[in-house]
Amino acid sequence: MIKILFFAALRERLDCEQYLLSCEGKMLQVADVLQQLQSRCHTWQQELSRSDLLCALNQQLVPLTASVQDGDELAFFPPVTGG
Amino acid sequence: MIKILFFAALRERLDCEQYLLSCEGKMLQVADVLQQLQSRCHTWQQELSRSDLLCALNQQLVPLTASVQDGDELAFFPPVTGG
Amino acid sequence: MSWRFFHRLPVVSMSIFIAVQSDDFCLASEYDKLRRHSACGAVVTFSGLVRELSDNTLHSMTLEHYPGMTEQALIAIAQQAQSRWQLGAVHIIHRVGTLKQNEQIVFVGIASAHRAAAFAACEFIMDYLKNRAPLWKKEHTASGDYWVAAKDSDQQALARWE
Amino acid sequence: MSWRFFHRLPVVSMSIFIAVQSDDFCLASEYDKLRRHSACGAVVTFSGLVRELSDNTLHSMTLEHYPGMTEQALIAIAQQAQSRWQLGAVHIIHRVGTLKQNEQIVFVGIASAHRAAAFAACEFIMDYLKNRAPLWKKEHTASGDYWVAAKDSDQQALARWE
Repeated sequence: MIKILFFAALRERLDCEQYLLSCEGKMLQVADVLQQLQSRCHTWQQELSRSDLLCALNQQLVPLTASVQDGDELAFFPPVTGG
Repeated sequence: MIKILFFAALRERLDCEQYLLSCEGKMLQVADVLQQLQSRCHTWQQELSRSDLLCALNQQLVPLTASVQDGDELAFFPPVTGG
Repeated sequence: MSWRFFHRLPVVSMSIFIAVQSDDFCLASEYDKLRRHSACGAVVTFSGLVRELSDNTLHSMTLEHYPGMTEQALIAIAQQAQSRWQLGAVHIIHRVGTLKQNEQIVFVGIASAHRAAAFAACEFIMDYLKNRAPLWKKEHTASGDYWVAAKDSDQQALARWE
Repeated sequence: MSWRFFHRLPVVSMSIFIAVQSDDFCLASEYDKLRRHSACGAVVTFSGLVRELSDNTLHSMTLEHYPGMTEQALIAIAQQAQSRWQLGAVHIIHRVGTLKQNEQIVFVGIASAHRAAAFAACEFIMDYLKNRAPLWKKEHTASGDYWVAAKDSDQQALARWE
């Protein structure tokens, strides 16, 4: 399983904090996971296609080409606005 | 009279805090005053010829070409080291 | 949660202190710790506060964060600063949860032997924190709740460090 | 002696506070005044401390100044900063007289709507103060008393602002 987290405006728009995805032992790229999530519905399609979407793999910022495997924690979120 | 003040290392080397100079109603440049002071003795000659000497006229930094007149407060001091 | 690290270098000791907390912090007590570094003649602090909106309608704001990742991101930023400048101490505190008008949001404090390093490191940390630490602000105003949009100026601020 | 000025600008009020004093100052109370500027989300402070010499022989130092001119020079520097950046408040405190190891020498505090302005103004003021304010340090060490020599690096620091 891959644990997927959503934060802030994205979490609200998807109405989802956490999502579990089975990767069936396959080696995936973040982009593949994103595609699976986008296919869920129109809202997910739209929200997860934004060009400013950020992605963290095991709590480190990564590009969409990063590889994901069983047990990983993946997070998607909008541009950060702390400070 | 022109009131002349010396500060810090310069004050110590000249062994003088304050010096009164009569300008006899003449309009002088700071450089003229400096020359009169330098002529006092070898030590004053040496200490007041340093290229890093700073000058303030009525508490504002000025170049040696500034004009001085009766009642002015003139100060000479080494590069500042506050902060 | 908060982290402390102490490294002992040949000449000066270097410490990093990171905290992500809902509680308020006390600038004076952070400063007292920073100025204890006897080889450090310069202490620079930055504090970020909740400020009025231009139309004066802000009630409060809520800071959401990614627990765990926020702390790691702040540690990584502090370590980057430490590798660029010779610093005695780096303290970063970021608050989360709901904050009112004029409350403190973030503190960055640097102790260094030299003021140029202290200023640069403090501004570097704020510029990176604004772009890399997983924190999000939601403003609660008279006309509703709005997520704050990221600013281009914050992204541009990184350019000078690259 | 200390001076306070208040200007009222169309949008924000601007205040300048300058003090040259032998007494110690309290960073926390300066900060509390700076953060009262409700339109200012950023407060940057700089504190300069008496630090150890590399050979560890410093007993204390004495700061001599040119009474009257020092205050005027600091006001002029604060006003220059104010004309370059939009600032809510500028506080400068400089101590004179004899100071021991780890004592506070100088404080510069800036409140501004934007952090970049607050950082720049604070560093600008320190760079100008180091080169323009009539203050001189004499170090009292185990081997005697020495006037501190002006540093080239302080003079070079001005270049970026010109």
